[in-house]
Amino acid sequence: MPVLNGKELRIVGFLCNWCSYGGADTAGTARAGQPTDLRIIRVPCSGRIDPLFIVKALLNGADGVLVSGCHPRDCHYAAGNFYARRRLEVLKQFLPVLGIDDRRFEYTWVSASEGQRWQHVVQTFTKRIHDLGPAPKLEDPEPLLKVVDMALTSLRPLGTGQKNKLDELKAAIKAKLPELELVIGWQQGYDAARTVPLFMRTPEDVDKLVWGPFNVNNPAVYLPQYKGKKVGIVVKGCDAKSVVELLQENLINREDVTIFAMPCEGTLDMARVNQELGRYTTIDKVEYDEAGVTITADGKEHRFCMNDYAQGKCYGCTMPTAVISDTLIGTPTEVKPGPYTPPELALLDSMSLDERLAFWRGQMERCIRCYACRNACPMCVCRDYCIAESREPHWISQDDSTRDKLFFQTIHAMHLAGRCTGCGECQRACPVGIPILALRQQIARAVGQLFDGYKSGVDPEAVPPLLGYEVEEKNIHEREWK
Amino acid sequence: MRIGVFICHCGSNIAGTVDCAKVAENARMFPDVVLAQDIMYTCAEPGQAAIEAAIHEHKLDGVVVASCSPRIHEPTFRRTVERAGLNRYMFEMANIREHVSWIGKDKEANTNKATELVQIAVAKLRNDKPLKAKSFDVNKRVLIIGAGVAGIQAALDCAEGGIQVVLVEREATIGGKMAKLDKTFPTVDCSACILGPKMVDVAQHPNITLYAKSEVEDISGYVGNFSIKIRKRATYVDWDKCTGCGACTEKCPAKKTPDAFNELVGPTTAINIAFPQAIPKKAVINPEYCRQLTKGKCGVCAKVCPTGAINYEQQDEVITEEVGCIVAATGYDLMDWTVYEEYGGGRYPDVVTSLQYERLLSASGPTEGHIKRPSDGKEPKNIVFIQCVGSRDRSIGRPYCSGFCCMYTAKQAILTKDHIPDSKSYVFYMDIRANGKIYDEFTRRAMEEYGTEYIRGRVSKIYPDGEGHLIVRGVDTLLGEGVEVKADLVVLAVGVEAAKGSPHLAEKLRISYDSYGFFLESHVKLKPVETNTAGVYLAGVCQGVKDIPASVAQGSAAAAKVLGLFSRDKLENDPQIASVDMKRCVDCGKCIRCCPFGAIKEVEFRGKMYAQVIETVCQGCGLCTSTCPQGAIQLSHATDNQILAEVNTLCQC
Amino acid sequence: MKIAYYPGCSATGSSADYEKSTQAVCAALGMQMEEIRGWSCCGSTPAHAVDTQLSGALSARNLDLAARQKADMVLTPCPSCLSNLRHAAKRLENPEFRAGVNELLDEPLSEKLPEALSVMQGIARAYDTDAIAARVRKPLAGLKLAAYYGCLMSRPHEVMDFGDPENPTLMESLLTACGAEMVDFPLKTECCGASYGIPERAMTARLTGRILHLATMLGVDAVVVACPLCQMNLDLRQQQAAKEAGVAFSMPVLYYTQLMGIAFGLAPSALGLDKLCVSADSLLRKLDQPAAYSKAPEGDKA
Amino acid sequence: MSITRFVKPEGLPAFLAHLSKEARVLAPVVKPADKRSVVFEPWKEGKEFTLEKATVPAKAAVLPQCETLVSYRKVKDPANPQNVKLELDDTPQAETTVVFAARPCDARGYATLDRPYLQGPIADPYYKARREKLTVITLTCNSGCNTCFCHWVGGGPSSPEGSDILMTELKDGYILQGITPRGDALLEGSGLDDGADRFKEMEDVRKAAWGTLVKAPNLKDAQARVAAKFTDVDFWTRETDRCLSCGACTYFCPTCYCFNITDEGEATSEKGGRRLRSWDNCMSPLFTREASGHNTRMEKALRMRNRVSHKFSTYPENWGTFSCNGCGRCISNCPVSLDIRQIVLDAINADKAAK
Repeated sequence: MPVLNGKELRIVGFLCNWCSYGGADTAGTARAGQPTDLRIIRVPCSGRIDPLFIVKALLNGADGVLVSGCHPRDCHYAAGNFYARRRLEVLKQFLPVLGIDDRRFEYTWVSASEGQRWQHVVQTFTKRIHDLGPAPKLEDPEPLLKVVDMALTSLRPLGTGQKNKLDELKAAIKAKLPELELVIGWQQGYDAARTVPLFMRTPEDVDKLVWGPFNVNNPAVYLPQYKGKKVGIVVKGCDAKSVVELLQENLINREDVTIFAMPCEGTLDMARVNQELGRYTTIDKVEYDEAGVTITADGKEHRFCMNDYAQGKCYGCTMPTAVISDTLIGTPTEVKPGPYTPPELALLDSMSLDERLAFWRGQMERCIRCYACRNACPMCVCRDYCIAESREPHWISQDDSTRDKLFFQTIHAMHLAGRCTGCGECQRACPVGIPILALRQQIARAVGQLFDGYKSGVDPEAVPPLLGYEVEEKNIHEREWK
Repeated sequence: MRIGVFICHCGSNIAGTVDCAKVAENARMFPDVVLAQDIMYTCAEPGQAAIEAAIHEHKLDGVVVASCSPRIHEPTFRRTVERAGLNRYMFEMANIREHVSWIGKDKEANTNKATELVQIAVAKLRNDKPLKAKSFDVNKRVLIIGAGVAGIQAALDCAEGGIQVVLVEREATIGGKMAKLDKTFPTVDCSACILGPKMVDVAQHPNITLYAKSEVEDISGYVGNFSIKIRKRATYVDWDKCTGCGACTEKCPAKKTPDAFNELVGPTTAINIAFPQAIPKKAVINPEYCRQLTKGKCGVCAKVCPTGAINYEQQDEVITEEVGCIVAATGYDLMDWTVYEEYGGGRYPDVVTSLQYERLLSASGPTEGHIKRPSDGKEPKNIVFIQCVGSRDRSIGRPYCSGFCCMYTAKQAILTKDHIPDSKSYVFYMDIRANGKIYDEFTRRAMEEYGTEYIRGRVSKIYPDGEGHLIVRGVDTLLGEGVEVKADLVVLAVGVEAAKGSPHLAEKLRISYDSYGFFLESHVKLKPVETNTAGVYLAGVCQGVKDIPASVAQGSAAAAKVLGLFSRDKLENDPQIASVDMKRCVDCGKCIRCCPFGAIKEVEFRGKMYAQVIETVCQGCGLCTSTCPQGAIQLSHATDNQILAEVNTLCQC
Repeated sequence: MKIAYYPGCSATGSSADYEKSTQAVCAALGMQMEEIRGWSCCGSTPAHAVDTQLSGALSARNLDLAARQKADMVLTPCPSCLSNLRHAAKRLENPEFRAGVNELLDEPLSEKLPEALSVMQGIARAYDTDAIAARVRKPLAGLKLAAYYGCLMSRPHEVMDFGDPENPTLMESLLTACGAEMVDFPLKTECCGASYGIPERAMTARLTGRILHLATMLGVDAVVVACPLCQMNLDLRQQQAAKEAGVAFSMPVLYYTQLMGIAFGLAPSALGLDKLCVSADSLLRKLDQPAAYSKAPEGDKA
Repeated sequence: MSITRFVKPEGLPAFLAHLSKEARVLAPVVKPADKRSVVFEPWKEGKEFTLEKATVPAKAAVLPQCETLVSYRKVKDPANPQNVKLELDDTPQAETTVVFAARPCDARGYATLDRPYLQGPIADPYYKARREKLTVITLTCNSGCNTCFCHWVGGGPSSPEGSDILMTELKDGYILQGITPRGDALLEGSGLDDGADRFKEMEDVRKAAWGTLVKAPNLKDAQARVAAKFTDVDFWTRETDRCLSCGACTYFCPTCYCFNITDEGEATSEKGGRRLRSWDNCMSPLFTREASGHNTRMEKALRMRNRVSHKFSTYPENWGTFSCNGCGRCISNCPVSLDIRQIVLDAINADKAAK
């Protein structure tokens, strides 16, 4: 039953049963006139509203979504609206990166006695949505294929880490190996111009360990499956942040994990390296020097200087050395933090809302739902039961639609709110190179602004922001209904 | 699935601006709907009968009623479908009155909106599952916090009803504020005479375990199975041995101890019994003033005590009691009136509170009933009563009326005339609030028979005139001129606020409280003695200002609720609670961390760890369901699929 | 901490004694105060009744002049000036009001204006009780005094911020530091009739009579004031009050600065004691001080 | 002598335009990004295209990621809502399609899929409808690449299997050689110049391509060796330590053909419900999870064993040839560069090492 076209727009309301639904009743009892667009869905508590309901509505035809719960402190369940307030504010900051105008979503607090206030809220919000007009559909715009500008300046000198003492590291690992089931590191891949994760169980395995700009994988992704077993892991700075975040959520136990670390001087962006190498059959040799590597493939030489070919995250990296470690070989490098916007986020920032919608339509069309982005993510511990492929609950259909594919990316981004350490593995793993990191970077930026510069994966004791709340939020204030 | 849809006219409330027949017609096209009809009054007896008949005739296994707010009639219709043999949770409502017909006149838009609301109700219903309430046994014992008149009444009624009562009182004696009163309005009965017997009943009732000088330290558990930690404060007297003979009180050298029971009107001894009719009639030592406990040398009371009950090394003791439900009857305190500098801010001894005046009037008080001026002990001739000191005054954050001050001031004025026949009483008031049985007649007597001069106006300043009198300057708004009274004694009718520490106790009880500390009842009109937390009831002024008859009534009301709760051997929990699908849980612990009620625990099953919901503790807020990334924990009757069904019905582009 | 001084019109006229004793006491304490160059009237009572914008501009201009002299604080003896300066500062927080004032003045106000305080508050902030007691040469021991603040100095609380509006105690602490015994004077913030002394003489007489009567009943040696108008009503109109109250009064009414001056051992002439209608000789004799000249026609020969 | 035609590079767009008159032409299109990728997309007039090897094979031409098997609607009789009419529509949607510039390993994929989908006891009607309307123009490879190993498994840079036309790049243009009657018919109707005179040059170029390949190991007993390794779970565990069990290898593989069937949509809505067939991924635990939650292949090692054994032992057992075409996409697209070649070689050499 569609809305009365011409007269109404599709506005969905999520109201908590105890206060706001009661407030709407009070408005009704007082015969407080309101436009008819709003359709109210009753939920037990505003804490029950998963932000993904709102994204699902906005992506599938809703022109506006209004959420209302009890005033903070009045929640019938004590803390429901405290959690809701944080989640909904993060969602509101996240929507623009998708190309959805965040004015189309609003959350507020209305108590059961505030009938008049509810009338005012509905009238104001309905008028705002009518002013904005019907929401653009993801299929409307022509695909816009813009490319990330990787010409970046690094906060610290990038190099190939030739100075680190790999032998000392190997010795340290061999010493600890007997008491560990295995130690995870990197080894050379099927040719000299790439590395793959290495599982060291015997001293011979340890000899295969390599350290250098090709070490792109994040070994932390394997730790949750070994929870309860004694394992070791060799980490770069960004990998260590994933380990800390896993500790913060006790998905691994600190005493089970032995951490080996060395200062990292940056890693290569294999996408651009492979593109430069082009089609070749064999790698002849790879020479390392301080500033970069020279790869000779099928007799042809290719120069990869770190300043031009590093991964986006390495230019802005402020923690090249592991935040925590049991064995640190070499002296940690200090990086003075400076202004840095991740390249993917900079690209999105440079676009208007409509352009972003067109951009994501263009990008997500080629996604074939292989879920490498999810399985490469160290935080995705529930990958085997992911709601992207489940019927109980049934969030997404198996239909090959751009909207469902984009919806999965928002699921992943929202699930990472306040947890993503920016290791970039999701984007690196994407076989068709969709710049999905922009969505996670936008959420990380919003979380940073909302929670006093909170950074995930830095302090093992810190509680991830969306798993806690403050009664009085410093940076989240109720928006007036002008 | 076979769904029946019933569109209510609600007389003209809905039918006035919604074409109910059209909505029913549209509803027939919705999935699984086999019957859709409109009814004049669905909630009325014939309406409900029509639903029951339809369920039998069409073998329905789900019902949608489109009428008023589910907050009003969801329970009604659930019972209806249950009577017809259908599970009460295979039922959904669409609010087409408060949310549609009453808020707009556009019939076409309203009909379309009503249709859509019915459509999403049908969509949700198609995903609903029958739910069975689980039962759990009840510990038929009740904890009553606070032994004022309300607490005493609740305790006696529960005990009479055959229920074991654990009564906890923070002071050394029960009786609360009423025990401090000399007489009570409107009958001028002696307070101790009407309260005393009840206090004795409490002491002697076999079903009541009394913990005086004790406080509730911690409450855990849930309705039917609360576990309470009670801290018995050290009284330095072994109450089993003490007979209450009072020998120690006479001999105790620390004569300057402030007497809290007598509202600090007169001093008392470090070891004392609050008042003659105290229950339990046992001595208590005030550790801050007892010379033995402060300077380590005295021990007089230990020497004179015939039964050797004194024990200076006694420590606090924490006892755990298991109870099924709780009644909070923690009463009130007078607000700190010294914020009023204009009345001397507490610096003038002859400006006393009404409760202090009660102690002056009381025969068991420090002055044995002779009204004496605290400054020089003389008998006052001119006594001024000032009403609404710290009530109905927004400037100091006390906008509410405290309810019983007008009445006790009239009583005190009458008593003053009895005690001092040639005295003259003045009462500065704004409005006399006397709305009980023979209340107004009582205040009339104070004015006409006892010559009390009621001056309608507020007092702006009280100051000593240097000759031992207090100049009370105010205004008489009826005569429109300033008034000055040279008073010997000024009695302030000080406003009421929640007992000290109420907010802290509310947090332990997990009930909410308002900005003045009064506990929040479940519904101000219809459920005054219940709270939003199952198994926690309220009685007396802790819920809001009220006089003794109302407090006693609430005591009995709370007891009735307790007896109702315990009338069944087993309690049924609300089946709309969360449950974990072990197959999907990866034990990431997010739900355990965010549950406000600690209702989820980690369990081990075949070597792997999973989350599991404690069914009786879960309140059904659904926070865990929206926190679990993979939807392994679902709140029944509000599962992800049910809400998604509604969202997908609305947003299908 | 650079301090600017705003004397106010009465200082140069009717309350010259208050001005002299204030300067003397501040000098004795070593408090450098630089008079605001080119200060003007603060608008006193009538100005803001006529046009709040204009009266705001008057006081704002004075504050601005002080700001240009790099002053952090502006002290003024008179409560009425203090009230106007502080009310102006409060109203300037509202951007439209500030813009209006800027238009009225020759050039826009400087960003940050110094805080206006009474001299009494300035003294209390700069010197704690020990520092004042250290300066005392002639303790006021034996003197029983009643401090009278009048209605303006502590009200409204959110603007004046002068302690508890019903019960300010700053004068008590200063004079106790000088050795005097201060009684708890309940009518310390009652109205003295202020400028109604002219149109409603009888009412003012009744009001001042009540204050003087209570002071007399409390057996104080003098009533201490900090406001020129209160001093005038209590001192000058003592006979009218006596007629109205039907009781004879001879209650010296001194400025707190005069008493502090006495305690600091300054010469009576430097404190303008000769200006008092009700002579303070009895009080001085009590302190075995050389008698100040009585109100003899010879004027104030040293 | 097969029909041959020659076309200059500038003549390709016209050729495509000619083809797209009666058919949907799927051509490789570059998707610019930091990590550049090439995907097959319907070509329209004026659209840019490339002849590079596609990141995603053109399997979707015959086995789309998601297709509607059956669309169904329940129509209710307003008078009597109890009886409901069910409308079903299971006609396969197929469209004449030309895949332009596939590679021999892609084309060979079609041949690999044909066996189970067409030559089994029951032919899949949906697959059959699309396969019959498909014409494959394959561009032969002039050189191998680091992840290609088509020549290990019976293919080659110019293997004609599964193609209708083989196109080879010469110095100044492209020669198109008809392989199947459908290919010949298309060439004849294409209006291109004859290419017979360039035939010799074409063969030299193709032979040269073989020269660039790295020598292939002998995989003749790979089928037996891999089958023998079936019970050695440790072997598979060590081989798949680093596997993330995502779906990159299966979804990018031109010969993976497993699918999943789900119902979506609401029968009584106007759009009705649809029964969807979509690609399934045997590397994901969902592939073998039972309703009870039990999973026969809970560990990723067992899943990898299943994938490799299917391609190198069970499929050959049924159809006599490997079902892996050696296109190397499962290696180049794997987030941890897991190399199927390595696994097969390890399986073959494992016994030698043991002896």
